[in-house]
Amino acid sequence: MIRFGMTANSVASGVNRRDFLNLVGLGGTASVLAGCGNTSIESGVELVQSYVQPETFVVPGVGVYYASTCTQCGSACGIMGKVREGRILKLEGNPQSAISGGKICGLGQAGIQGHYSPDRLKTPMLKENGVLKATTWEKAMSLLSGTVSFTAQGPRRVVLTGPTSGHLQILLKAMPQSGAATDHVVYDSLSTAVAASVNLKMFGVEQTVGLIDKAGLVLSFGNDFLGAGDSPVAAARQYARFRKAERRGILIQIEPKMTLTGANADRWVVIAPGTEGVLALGLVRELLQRKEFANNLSPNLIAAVEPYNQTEVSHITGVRGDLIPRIAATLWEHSPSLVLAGRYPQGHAHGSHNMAAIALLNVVLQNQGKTLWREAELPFPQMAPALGNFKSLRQLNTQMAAGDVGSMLIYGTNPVYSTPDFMRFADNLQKVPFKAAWVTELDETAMHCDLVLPLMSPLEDFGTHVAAAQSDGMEISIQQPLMEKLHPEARSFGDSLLELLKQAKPESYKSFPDYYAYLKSAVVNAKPAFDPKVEDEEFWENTLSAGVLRRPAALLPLPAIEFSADLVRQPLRESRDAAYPFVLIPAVRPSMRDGKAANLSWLQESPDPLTTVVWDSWAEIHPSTAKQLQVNEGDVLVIKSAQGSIRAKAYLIPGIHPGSVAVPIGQGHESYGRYATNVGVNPFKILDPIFDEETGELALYATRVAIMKTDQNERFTKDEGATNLQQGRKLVATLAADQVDLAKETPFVIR
Amino acid sequence: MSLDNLISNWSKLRVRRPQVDQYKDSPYKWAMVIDLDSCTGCNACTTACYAENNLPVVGKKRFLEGQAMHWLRIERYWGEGEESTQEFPEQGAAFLPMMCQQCESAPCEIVCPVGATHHTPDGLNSQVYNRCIGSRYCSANCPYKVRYFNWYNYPESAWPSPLELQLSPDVTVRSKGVMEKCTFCVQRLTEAKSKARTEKRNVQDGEVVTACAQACPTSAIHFGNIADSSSTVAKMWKAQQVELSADKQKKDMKHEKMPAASEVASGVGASVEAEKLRGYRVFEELRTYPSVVYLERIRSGEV
Amino acid sequence: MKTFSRIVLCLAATLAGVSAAPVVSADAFVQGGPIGSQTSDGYNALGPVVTQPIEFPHNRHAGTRANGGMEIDCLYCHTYARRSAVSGIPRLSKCIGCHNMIESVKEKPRIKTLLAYWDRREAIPWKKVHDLPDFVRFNHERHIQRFIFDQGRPSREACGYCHGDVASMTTARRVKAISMGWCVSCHEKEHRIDAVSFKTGHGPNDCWQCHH
Amino acid sequence: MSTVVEELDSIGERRFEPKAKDINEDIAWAKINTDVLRSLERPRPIFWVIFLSAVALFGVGVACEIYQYKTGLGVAELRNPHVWGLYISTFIFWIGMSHSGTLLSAILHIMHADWRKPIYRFAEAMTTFSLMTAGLFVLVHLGRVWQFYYVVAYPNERWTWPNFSSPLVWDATAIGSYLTTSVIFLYFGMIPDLAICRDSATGFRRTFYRLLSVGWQGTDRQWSNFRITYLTIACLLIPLAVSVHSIVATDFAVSQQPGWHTTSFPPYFVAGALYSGCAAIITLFIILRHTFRFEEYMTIPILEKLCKLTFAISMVWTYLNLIEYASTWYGTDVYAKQALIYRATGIYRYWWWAMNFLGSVVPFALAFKALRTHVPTMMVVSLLLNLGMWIERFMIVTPTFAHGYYPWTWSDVWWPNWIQIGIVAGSFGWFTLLFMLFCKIFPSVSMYEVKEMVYHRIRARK
Repeated sequence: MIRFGMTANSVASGVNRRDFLNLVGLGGTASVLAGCGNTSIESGVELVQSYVQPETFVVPGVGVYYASTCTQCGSACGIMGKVREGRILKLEGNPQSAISGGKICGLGQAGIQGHYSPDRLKTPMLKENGVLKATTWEKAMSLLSGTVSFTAQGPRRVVLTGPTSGHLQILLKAMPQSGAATDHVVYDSLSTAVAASVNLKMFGVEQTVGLIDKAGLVLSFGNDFLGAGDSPVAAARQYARFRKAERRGILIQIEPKMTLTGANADRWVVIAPGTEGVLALGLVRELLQRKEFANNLSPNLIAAVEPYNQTEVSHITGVRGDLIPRIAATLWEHSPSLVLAGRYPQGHAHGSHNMAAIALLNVVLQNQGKTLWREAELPFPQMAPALGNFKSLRQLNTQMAAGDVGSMLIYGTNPVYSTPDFMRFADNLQKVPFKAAWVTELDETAMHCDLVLPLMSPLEDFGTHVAAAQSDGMEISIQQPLMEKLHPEARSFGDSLLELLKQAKPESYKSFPDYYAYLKSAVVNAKPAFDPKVEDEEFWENTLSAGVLRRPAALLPLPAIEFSADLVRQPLRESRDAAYPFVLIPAVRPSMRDGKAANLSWLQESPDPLTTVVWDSWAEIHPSTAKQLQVNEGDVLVIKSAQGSIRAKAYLIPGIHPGSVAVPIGQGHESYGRYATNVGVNPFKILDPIFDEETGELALYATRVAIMKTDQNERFTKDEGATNLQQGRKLVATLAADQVDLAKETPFVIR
Repeated sequence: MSLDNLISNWSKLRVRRPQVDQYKDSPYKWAMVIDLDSCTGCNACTTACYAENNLPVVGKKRFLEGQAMHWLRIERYWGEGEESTQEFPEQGAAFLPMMCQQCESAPCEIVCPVGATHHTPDGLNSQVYNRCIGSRYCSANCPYKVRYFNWYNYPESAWPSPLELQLSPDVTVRSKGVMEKCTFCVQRLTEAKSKARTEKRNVQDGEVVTACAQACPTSAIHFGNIADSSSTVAKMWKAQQVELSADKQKKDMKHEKMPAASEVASGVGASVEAEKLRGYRVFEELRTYPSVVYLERIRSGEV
Repeated sequence: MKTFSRIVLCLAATLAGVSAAPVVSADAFVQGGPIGSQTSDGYNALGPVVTQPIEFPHNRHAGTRANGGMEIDCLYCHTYARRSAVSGIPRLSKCIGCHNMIESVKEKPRIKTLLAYWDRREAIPWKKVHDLPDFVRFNHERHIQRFIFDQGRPSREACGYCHGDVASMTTARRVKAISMGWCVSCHEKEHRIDAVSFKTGHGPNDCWQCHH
Repeated sequence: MSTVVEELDSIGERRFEPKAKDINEDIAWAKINTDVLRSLERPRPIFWVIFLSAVALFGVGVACEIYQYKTGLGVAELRNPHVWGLYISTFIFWIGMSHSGTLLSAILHIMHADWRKPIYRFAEAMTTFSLMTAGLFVLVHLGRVWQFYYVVAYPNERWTWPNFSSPLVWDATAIGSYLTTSVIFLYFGMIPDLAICRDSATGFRRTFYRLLSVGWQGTDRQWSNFRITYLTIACLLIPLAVSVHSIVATDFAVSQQPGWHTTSFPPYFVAGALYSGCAAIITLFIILRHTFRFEEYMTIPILEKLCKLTFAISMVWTYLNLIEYASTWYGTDVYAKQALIYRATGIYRYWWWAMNFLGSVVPFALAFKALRTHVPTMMVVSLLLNLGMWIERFMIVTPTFAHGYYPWTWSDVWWPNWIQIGIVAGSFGWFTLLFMLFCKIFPSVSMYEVKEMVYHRIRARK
């Protein structure tokens, strides 16, 4: 069914490539769109699809699959695009990729819509008198060249990007440095920098690899690995094996607001926001009662967890007291276990301590070397991903405010949208004399820039990507064009970067005519690490055909590290602020992430798994809270923090802590194509300036808000009907785990 | 068909309940197994369906008016009864991917005045867009409510250029006034069958899957040919003791006769097998004979 | 019951048949009758003349030797037809493959146009002659496999069932009605399944074969 | 000869007061002609008021339909699971209306109830026009109305056939035959009267009536043929009428949905049809009586008989309704029971209770002589009964969509929007328009039968 294609040959001879990646549906819109209307047989109206000199495997009417890499999130899943008549029709998972295993998530599927988006930026734009006007690449490049004529003095020149990896990361690193600090700022509004710093302190590496499928029990503190996690497809595949193991794995999820992962837990435990660390320490204390675990901790740590007895923990966290010994007992009975921590515990002023306390559970349970590892060695460490954080953007923001930044090149990130109002990032951006952005669609940040450059879509571009925390060997994912450029003016960021580098360091880069040439030579240079026996050209062709460069490599054990008991210290209980009684949870939606995917209509129309709401923002509150506030579903609420307020309709959901209100992230764009603009609200904007004490990362879940009811009530745009109960019909039946013997079921392959 | 043919086949044209050995001599009977214990409700399948089948995005206003066009929807339930009992959903949410069940005795088929929906030889419930006149009787009579009507001329608005370039040429773009529904990706099946015929063989297990099954990250959706007893799906149906032509499965009758829990506890019925099989079909008792078997969700009660 | 329904249906059919008897003027053969019109000699219905960018002489390429043709097999050029649902049009390089070698006609205007397209590496904008409505999916591969490879019929005959005797035309012109009833009339007939056996079978009568 | 109704009547009344006469037996035949033909001349202003309002309403309906046709059915806020909306409810309503015309013209004709004679003509016209209106709803309702002929079984170039097991195909066939037969019956019964019109008309009108009266001379042979044919058509029409509404009932009964899948639906629908039809006849009776000054022909005693008939039918309907509730309530089909409970308690509960009140309680007003001889009261009551029967159809169709088998698609928010209401209103305009035109062009009281009636009564007196 699947025919693999390669673009290598054709790329070398430009004509060929045009011929089969280019659009040949000459009938245009009419031929594609005509449905059941036209019932007559026509002659001489449409044109026949016609080729000049196609590859032998190209047959009209037969799809050809090309391997590439999905760039919708950072997990670098291998994908395949079905190409027919020069059009990409659909994206599938690439079975040769150990990350995706032939599977693909909804976010990945929708990547094709970004490529075909009707609101793609088609020409370079230059701001004149406050308005962006079309310009030429020549003009743009001459403006850009000015910014890279680096001298030792003068204001900083910054390249601000989202998380990057692979050869783009190498080129970014190669950009000349001008001042004391690095000029490449990597910003991720949903960064896991807190977890990375805690991991470094406790396990000696920033990224640990948790093997869900090797665990008998997964205890997850707000880690949405199935939904908006770091690598949802890989995690979901592990999860499937975990559930289908000889002894079915058990998932316990502890979080203040139900995530998709929580919705799949055997036991979902609601917890007061920010008290996850306390519960973790309570569990540690409980486990230490058993002699198997008593010697796993140093005496000062044992002393540190002593105060967290059942009553105290239950009082602080709101978790029922009897549940704590039961969870501890299951942790033991279903070993090996794996304790995961996600975004919720990180997003507080004491986020690092929360995370450390949770990580301590893994230490007590001695999961290192069983379910917890460090990833295999990457042969080319310079390609390792730069994951980004918030702290460096905050520093940059301060410098921008002081007028210390002379120019900024922005790629792959939208800080004007995703930074809270208190940072005044958009205002500070205006103080930067020259800022340029590479975008596919005009987003909020691009609207604030002087020069906006049309970017090729990820499905038109070449590239290499490396995922963080790979659990199965080591792979470099190859991104290649699945289609000829839709908009001739669009260019690859790599090409622009290379052109700038050629001016700055001509001796190193002048031999590469374009980014493709650079990438090819770099990949071919890596041949000895993968397949030294084949010819260069063949290696390149094989690489493109497979879409991945794979090295089977064993995971490495985590080093033993001594750490101080101070790391797990939990704060004293905060006093409740009467003016702002609720905690705001800006929930990360699996399909929207930080708002990057809001311009894709499939995802806008894909119901949120738990609320089934589409095309909107909403405020999730617990029915008991609603009762207390006298709020019904659809009542418009004003959610007010000390920084500002947003309005959203109330959605009553049982899966949330009654002291919290959750508003999803991703909507509320002011500019980002027709599908994202003016849909919903952006909760980023009202976040309080609270930062993790250790790392300086923004505390995402620490903002306190007041909820005010308005007189308005609007119907929800949701898939759910008048009831969310099964009404006694056997729709989703549930069995207790001991009532069923999975071993008797027909085994099947889980990819 | 010609008048002669119509008259000589008159008695075959009526929809009857499926026979036990209906697909004995037939090379194909497409069916599904959906494991609700693996399904995480992530919506990868629904998006794959949009991509594969040229489904229009209807936009906020029309979605609000209940005019969404998702052939495959993921339902989320908080409870089984008529009243919600728990303060917090301690066992998470219950997700159910619901699409056309390709009933063997489909309520929609008998009522369509023009035969736009009919039963194919390989056991699918077809929908022929160009034949449909839009009486919506099929949708009215569908117990699962999985049929979606083109209330507007979506080709006019759903794919502003160049989004229309994504449309699959193998799937008709539906215009105003016709009904549509999940087809089990019939375009893929047709292609696979054609290829197999050229190679003088039958379609093999795993050679063709629907877009949803292909995308599903947890492999919760299994698609295959139950006329081929060696296929995974046929084995799963068999292992779950689900009979295509039964409106009540033997195993369920057995369980009804099982002693009550109190008797088991007191040792009276201890000899009866306590373990249950997970396979069931939704609304089987309505005698629709669906082709989709769901496997019950499992929740551990240990914590 | 069965007998009764037969009688009722026959009555209905007779009534409707009488009123719907086709009236086709002689002009239909020249101008191309209304779509789906059934002519006295079966289902012939000439389509309009389609002006192509190059007036391709099918008769010169595929016509009989007696008529000055070269008897090239249809599938030699239309090679996609046996591998794909759509037959497409031969790639330009296929034309050039021969015509680069044939010096004798290189100066003919049509060949000059052809070579000009090749020099520009531009696909020739051929117009569709047999353009079915967009909800119909005809599969060339299946028919070619069945009639040519299984039953061993000559391609000129097999292709001709639908396309007429293209080998006697210059540019192709539709000669069959290509209406649904015309397709079904053949699908309902029993055909021998291959060249050697006497077993017969008919084409699928399932709507979804062609409409999905 | 007297009917059962008349018999009952006489038992109750004979003792107390002299029997009110259905018609003045001493009326001159010439006066009958003059009175009836007067309705074809310049009408009273009230006619124009009704006529123009009908045109306006119809205009609204046409505008809504054009918008809906151009944009798609979505503009009518039809949606999943409410795929049918008001169109099918109103379709059943109009089909139901058509039944009483047949009841009066055919059934009572065969039963020799001669009090029907002054009023059957307009009732038969009502049958024809309400059937035509019902047919419009089928078209309005279709998603691709331009392909409606796919439902009809005829050999075609696609070699396709409709699905003979679908009730909609039965519907199309049954309504088609019923409409054809009704039109023939209406026209045929009018021929002697058309000849009278011809004889007294001048100019183009004379030509018009001459063509329509197909050479009627009133010879014995003509009368004899006429009577036999008329009786034959009447006999044909009765089973057709019963079958039409039974088939409309199978649209629901054949389906599987809770609340629809009911064996008693065909008789229930037929009873409901007769009920609403009778109520409509009362309404039109009063309107015509007033508009065309037919007080001498459409007399209070006839109105009374009509009311009694309606009352009897209303009780049959009530009985069948209660049977349906009871069999659902005590039955084992939990889904149907839930659907019933939803009707009584869900968002449509006011309508459900209104339907039961209007359908089963209000008709008791017909049981009181004081009320049924009071024309304004009867006007109000008959309108209320019609409203009740319209709501009945709404309550059959809509709650099942809102509360079917599948809980996920249960909807608690659907109400018809202005496009649907506009088209429904338009249908009333269209019906009134046709009806008023008919009354203006054709004699809406059968002159020859009134003469017969008078003649028979006089003979009976002697």
